[in-house]
Amino acid sequence: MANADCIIIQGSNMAECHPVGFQWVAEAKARGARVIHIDPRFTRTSAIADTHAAIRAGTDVVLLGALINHVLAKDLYFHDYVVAYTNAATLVSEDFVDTEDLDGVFSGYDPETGTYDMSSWAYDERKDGEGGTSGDDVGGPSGGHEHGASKSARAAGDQHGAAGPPLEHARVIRDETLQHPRSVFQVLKRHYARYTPQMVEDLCGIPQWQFHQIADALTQNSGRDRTTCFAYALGWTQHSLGAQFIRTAAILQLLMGNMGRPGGGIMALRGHASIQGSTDIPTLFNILPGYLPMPMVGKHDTYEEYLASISSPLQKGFWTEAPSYTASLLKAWFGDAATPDNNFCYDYLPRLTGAHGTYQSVMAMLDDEVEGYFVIGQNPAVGSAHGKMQRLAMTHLKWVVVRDFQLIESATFWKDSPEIASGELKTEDIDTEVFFFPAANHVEKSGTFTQTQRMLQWHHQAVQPPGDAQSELEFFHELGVRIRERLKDSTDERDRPLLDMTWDYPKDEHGETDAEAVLAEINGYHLTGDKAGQLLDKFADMKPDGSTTGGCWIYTGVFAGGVNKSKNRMPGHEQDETALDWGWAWPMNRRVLYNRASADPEGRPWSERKKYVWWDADAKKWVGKDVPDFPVDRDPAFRPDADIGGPAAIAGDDPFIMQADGKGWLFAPKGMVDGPMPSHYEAQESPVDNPLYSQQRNPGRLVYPRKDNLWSPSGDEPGAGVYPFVFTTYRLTEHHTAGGMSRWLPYLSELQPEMFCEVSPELAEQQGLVNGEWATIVSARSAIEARVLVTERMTPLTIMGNTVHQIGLPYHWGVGRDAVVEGDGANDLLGIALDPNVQIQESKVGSCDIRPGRRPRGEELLRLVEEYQSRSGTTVETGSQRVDDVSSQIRERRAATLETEGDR
Amino acid sequence: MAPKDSTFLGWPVLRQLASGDFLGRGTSVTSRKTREVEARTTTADRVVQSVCPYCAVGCGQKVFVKDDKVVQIEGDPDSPVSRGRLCPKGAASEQLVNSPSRQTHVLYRAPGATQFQRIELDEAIDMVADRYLEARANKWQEVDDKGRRLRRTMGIASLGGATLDNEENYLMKKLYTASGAIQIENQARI
Amino acid sequence: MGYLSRQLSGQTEPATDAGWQEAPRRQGFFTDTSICIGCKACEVACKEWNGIPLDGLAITGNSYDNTGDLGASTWRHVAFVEQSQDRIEAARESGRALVDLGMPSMGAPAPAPEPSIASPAGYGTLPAPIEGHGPALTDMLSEKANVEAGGTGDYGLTVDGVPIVGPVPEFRWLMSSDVCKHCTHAGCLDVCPTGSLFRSEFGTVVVQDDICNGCGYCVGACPFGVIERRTDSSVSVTADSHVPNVGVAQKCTLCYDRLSHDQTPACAQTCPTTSIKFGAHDDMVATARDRVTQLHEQGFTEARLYGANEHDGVGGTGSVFLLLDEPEVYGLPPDPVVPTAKLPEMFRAAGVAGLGLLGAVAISFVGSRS
Amino acid sequence: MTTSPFDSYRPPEEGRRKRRRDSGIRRAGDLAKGAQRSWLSRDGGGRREAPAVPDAEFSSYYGQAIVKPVPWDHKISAYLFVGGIAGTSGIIQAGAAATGNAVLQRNARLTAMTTVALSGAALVADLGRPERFLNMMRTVKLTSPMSVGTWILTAYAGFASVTTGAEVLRLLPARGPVTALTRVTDALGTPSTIGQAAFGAPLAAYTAVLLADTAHPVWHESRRELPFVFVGSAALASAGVQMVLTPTALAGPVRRLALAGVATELAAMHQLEEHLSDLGIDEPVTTGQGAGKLRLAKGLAIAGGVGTLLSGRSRLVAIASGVALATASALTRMGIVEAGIESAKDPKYTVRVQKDRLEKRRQQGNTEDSVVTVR
Repeated sequence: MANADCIIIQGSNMAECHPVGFQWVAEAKARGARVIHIDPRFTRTSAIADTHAAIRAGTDVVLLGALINHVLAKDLYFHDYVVAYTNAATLVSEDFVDTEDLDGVFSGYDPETGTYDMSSWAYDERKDGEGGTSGDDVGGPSGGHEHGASKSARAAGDQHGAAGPPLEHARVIRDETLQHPRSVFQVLKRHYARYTPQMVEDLCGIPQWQFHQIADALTQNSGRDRTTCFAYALGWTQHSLGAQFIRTAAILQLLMGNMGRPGGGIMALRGHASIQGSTDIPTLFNILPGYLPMPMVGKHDTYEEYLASISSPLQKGFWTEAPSYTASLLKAWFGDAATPDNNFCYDYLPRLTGAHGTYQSVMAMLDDEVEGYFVIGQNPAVGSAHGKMQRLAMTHLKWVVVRDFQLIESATFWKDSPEIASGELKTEDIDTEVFFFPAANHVEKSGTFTQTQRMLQWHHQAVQPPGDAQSELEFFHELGVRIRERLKDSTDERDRPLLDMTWDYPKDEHGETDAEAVLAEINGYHLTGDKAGQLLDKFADMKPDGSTTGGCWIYTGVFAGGVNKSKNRMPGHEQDETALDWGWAWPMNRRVLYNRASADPEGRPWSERKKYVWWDADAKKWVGKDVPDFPVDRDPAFRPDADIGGPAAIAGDDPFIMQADGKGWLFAPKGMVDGPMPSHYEAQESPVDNPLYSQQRNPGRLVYPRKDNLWSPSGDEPGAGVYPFVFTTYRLTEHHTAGGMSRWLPYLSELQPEMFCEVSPELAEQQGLVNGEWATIVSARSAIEARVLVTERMTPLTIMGNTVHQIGLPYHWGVGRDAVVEGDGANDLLGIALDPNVQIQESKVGSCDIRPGRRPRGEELLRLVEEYQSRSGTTVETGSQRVDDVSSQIRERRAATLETEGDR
Repeated sequence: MAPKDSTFLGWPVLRQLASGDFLGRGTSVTSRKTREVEARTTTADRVVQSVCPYCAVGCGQKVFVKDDKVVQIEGDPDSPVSRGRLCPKGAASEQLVNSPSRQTHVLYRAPGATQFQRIELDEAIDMVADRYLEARANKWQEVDDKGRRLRRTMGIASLGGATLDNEENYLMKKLYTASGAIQIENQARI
Repeated sequence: MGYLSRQLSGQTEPATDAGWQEAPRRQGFFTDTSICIGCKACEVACKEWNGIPLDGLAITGNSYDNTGDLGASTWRHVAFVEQSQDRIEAARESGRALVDLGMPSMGAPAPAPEPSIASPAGYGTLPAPIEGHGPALTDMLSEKANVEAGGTGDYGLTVDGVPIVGPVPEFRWLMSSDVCKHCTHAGCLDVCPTGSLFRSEFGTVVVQDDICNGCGYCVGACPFGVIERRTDSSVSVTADSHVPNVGVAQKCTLCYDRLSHDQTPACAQTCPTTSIKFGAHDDMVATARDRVTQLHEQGFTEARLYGANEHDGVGGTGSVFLLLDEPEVYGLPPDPVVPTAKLPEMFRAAGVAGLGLLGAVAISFVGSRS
Repeated sequence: MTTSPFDSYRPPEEGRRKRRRDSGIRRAGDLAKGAQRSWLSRDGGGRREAPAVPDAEFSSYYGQAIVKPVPWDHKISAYLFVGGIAGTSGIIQAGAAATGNAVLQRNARLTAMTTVALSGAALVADLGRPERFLNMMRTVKLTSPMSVGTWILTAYAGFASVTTGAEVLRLLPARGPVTALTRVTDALGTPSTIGQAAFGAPLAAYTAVLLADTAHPVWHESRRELPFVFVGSAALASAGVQMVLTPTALAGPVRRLALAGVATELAAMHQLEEHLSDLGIDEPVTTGQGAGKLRLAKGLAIAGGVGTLLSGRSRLVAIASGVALATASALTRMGIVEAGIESAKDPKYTVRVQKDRLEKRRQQGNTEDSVVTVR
């Protein structure tokens, strides 16, 4: 990042949420980089940036789309890079029809299910092969990876999650002149033609001169010897089309040639110490370690179907080795019981029937379908969208286990939640058993965190945990031991997985489970041959025949040579800026993914300034500052036989080695369940009518129409005026997420002691709000109170001629009695509408009203919310219809695209 | 070295006259405590390299331990990620570790109860194990309506993991999956 | 009196004045507010290292500043100032006026240094040349001429003929981490009757909490309102609910304990953007001058240094600041003078008055012999 | 206004969002007004509520004080008051001794001892750590009026105890140890009497320096006048006390002293107000709480003075005048203390004084000593 010539921070408040990471921005700036911050609010990041553009929350696709249009129309893209390294030249199937022609939906949309049949998005093929398998199911494998993959991985358009969508083979048709009307390049050009600076001014509220300022900064700082870097965070992901926000940036960065190059890429700034690790080795429903999919009933019923769905043997890249990764994982889990004959106990794996994300689970709890709930280092009562639904759901459980340092709100909901105060709940009537286990913290246990750039760092245990406090490692291992103990005589087949599971780990001198042994299992071993018992050096050593183990193939190599490389601690000042000897990054310690793209097709650096990885013709190998993310001896001139697949099929100029065609995807033929190219839709709740299409909201989004999850009217729908303002939620430097690790600490609490809302002087004037006094914010779900902070950092925007006021709400506070500071939770205002790709809720934008004074107490609070609902005529249907009305002929055209699928 | 403060010769007034510090600003007025000043960072028994537990930047931390108690946590200058710097949260890590309000006992709240009660860790894990198996059995699904194999339980859900070690997430996913529990989520989706 | 007055004002080496033979180089801070991101890590790191109690849990409504000001339980304080364009223009103008006044240039003004990693550029800094690429100052000037002559922007620095760099921003958010100034002539130190406050070998001013009897005189003698006597209203952050040093004057020690063991002060060590720099005082002053020169070269005339002049009312401060507006905007005095500088004058006046009293009494008794 | 080549580099005005708000919208200054609200006062904060500051005159940081007021209350006023009486009584007793006015001598000495004891007590009581009061003796700091004052007080108390001892012994039947002790006091008598007088003057005067040597605008800026106000006040107070205690026949000298004191204080006080109003920071002494006490003090001083002048030989009037004068002195001390603290709490006094003198120096072309530099 320090190598960037221009840094565009959008959908992130980096200086506030990642202050220490921001030092690299400061350093780039010192070297002369332009720093541009695009955010609804003027934040501490804006204060240091050269430019701040106030954007209406949720309109990022318009701005980025306009930038795409700008560089395409004015030929400002990096031509050589685009032609060689992206799928710009690839032709798209004749069946594909764009949103521009179907008024807001792509071809293959099924209004009944609200999902797409993606086969019409496929590449055109030389020989007639059948279209790919149908797209990922809702929340399919792409889910975990979407939010999990960081930076270049995602930036490279690698959206296919668990290797997600295979292409049957790489026999695509390319037109290197980019002139063919069905070439991705032309398709893209047409798609974004209507995304103009004027549109940006009208929809985002960013004046045209400022748009040009941003566009010029981007284009002047991209190309052979300059690179621009994007940084984003939850400001992009927490939308009903969040994944598409990131895709848009990825397309733009590919066009500008900023992928796989130093100072380029798209940097995902993530909020938890090991959030990257917890998606690589997922505590997520839809994937297994290494982004292998969880088996889906009907799609993955057999081992063969499962493997086939991940990759086809003829496609390019390392995903074709999925059988080895899967076999090694199953061997690691089920040990001797896993044999080639029983498909390594593949049938031991439970099957998905759809999305089983946290919000689906919560709704299942409300229907009493869930009995027990583990809450581990998380505080859903405060930190999750629709806090009320979260808390009510817990009262439906038989038991809940909370593991944390302090008595967080999720552990005390039964005695001091807002619902107790409002009389909706009575402590005596709540039958949930609550177990609170004190947790050990990072200095009381050893293990690895994976930080946001995929680097594993070992943290050493400094002291023993106090009292009953335990690490999760210890707790879950012990729980497993006792469960197995209870089942040891069971003859029930369903208990076999638990009994066959490898669960014997060495203990350290304090009698606690040895984390290093677990990491070794994750790395994997050779089981047979002369190397039997040795740790694997690289995932390429994995075999599909069960002769190797490995709990997470992308982590294989962390123990290369039997040494725990996550413990590497060579001081930064003793090595170059790539710092390969500090920690270990997956895959294979590569710091910049797809870094083959930092050299031109012939393997020469694009420029001396941006030298990173290049082809050493004499040594016949790739060399440079980083570990080449490419077959190290693959000659740039190499062209594979179209009939082979896998790593061998990677051409010398196919930098994006995890992509089925080795190219960066400007157009995603697979993987994005709500469209191959991002289109702008308004947020679930928005004061604005979508002028681009009659389709107001993302047709692929997930909505859950229920009485306890209402949506206020949008745009010019009647009653929209009752909730006239836009609110957006965010973090502050001084606190951490739901506050479990900050609101209990006096030194942090005193810095931001009270829940507040940020409003512009104009809005304050209009609503009679006074700085420092109280205000009540009302949404269709709930009402909260907050101190008023009147500040010019909030700017009213002129959108399509109307003034739109935005209100900023930090979400760190919760109602309880144990913390040093408490306050109403902003997340209580939110409803549940999810991005279809990644199941992430829309929490960055909603509609509300704001009024002076404190909120009513007790039942009066409920009255207030109901009064607003009835006044706005909000019903369960409001905002929940998938598609908006269109002319009959459009409807027919849409249907036609679906039927063609049917015929095939 | 100046004489002991307690002695007559240690009387700063005399030291003022004796030393060049006639106005009593520096050398002549220091107390013994001042002259023998120590720093927690130098008296620590050991220093352990760690990683900040808050956000995902992964800043290096040095943990200073004395008598098996953490006495100081500060940035690790060796880290190429953070170069010894920490944000307010990272800088408050010591308070996170030694917080007076931190819970160190297992607490149990019975159905309908208005208070937590303390129970033994061992007993608590047993209770959870029993309930785990019961919930697993109660909501077990062997096949779906089309008779296709599911072999899963909907009785158990889990939330959290992004604040945990990779090794911990690995064991959790392994145990849950082997048990047939699928409703597993963490902050990555919040 | 001559000896005294020499000790009370003007340029001097404070550690030597305090009797330290072969003292190490004077240590100090340079706080570059132009790159402060207001994260308050310095406040926390300071409190954590020094075990300072809590001082209040109420929101102030003053932007993001819920700390208030420096005091017994706040040794680092980050100020937040929100300004709109007219105020920024005023600041830029007042800064330019200073230049016209021919402010002391402390020898030849340093040449604009190439921005270095050591001092990250910050607020409003213009792109600097990168190996011949990118807009340099001269580029922009020729660009301007070029554009005015109806030409096009060779450096692509213009939108519709209007250069896109260096305008007065419409709005800005100033952040500044304030701290004890560790004055060359320290009022608090000189008025302390117990010798609790002392001048360390590093030239810093430190309270010895085992000596201070809480007379409170130093509080009034500080021209910057830094030092304060801790009241029992401070709230403990420890399990034993003990509040240390109640009734004792407290302030930044510039981490005397850490310095004594060659360690960086907690605040400077933690500062994410190196807005707080620590080192030998004269190095700090030099860095500060380079930085202000750099900003001026780039047209940001609102930049100015505070405390870098050893001829000022306190003989220069050990903590030097780069500000982007008048000092009082940040809550700093515009012309601080250490009260003790006037001590000879005061003693003289008191002496005359005392003699007058003697005389008056004497006279009243004249001729009243009974 | 062009301040640099770059300021002409601006995006086109049209279409720019104006962050600059039309009047009536709150800015920093108004925020400060907001800061006056009661919710501001921090629980456990020990913080002062910041007064609002008009944005027009100068900007401030949310109206917060720049300098901190000394954490002193009227124990210090009392100290100044009794200290002054002690000091002057120490001189009076010498005068009385020299003129053989035994009654006045005894009264003065007893007064001196009592008041010096009280002043010591007041001083200790005002400490944050009274148990550490002995640390005052740790050093001799010529730069610290309080340290100097402590040593003066100590020396004074030493002499006073001898002279007072002598008076006490005189009241006791002369036998046994009394005779022995009397021999000692007689031997030390003369030097002690002179010593007490010698240290009496500085004891009465130094407290002015104690206040002036602070960053409190009102105190510091009146550093030249304050000593005279204080010695005047001390003189009239101690004289007043003796007018109460001593038969009018023997009180001639103190009546004269009282008049001299009144004259000095009124004159000096007038000077002080003049000077402060020149600096534009006289509000604390002309309006407000402290000022009220000062006005009352002035009135009582005049009344006491007139009473002394016209009918000082009437015992009743003498007592009344004496009480009036003493009260006047007490009020003066309280008024000065309050005014000084008030001037510290409001940044406008600090900033006004400093900006004015800065501006003056700049007009004289003197910029060498500015705290703000641009290179």
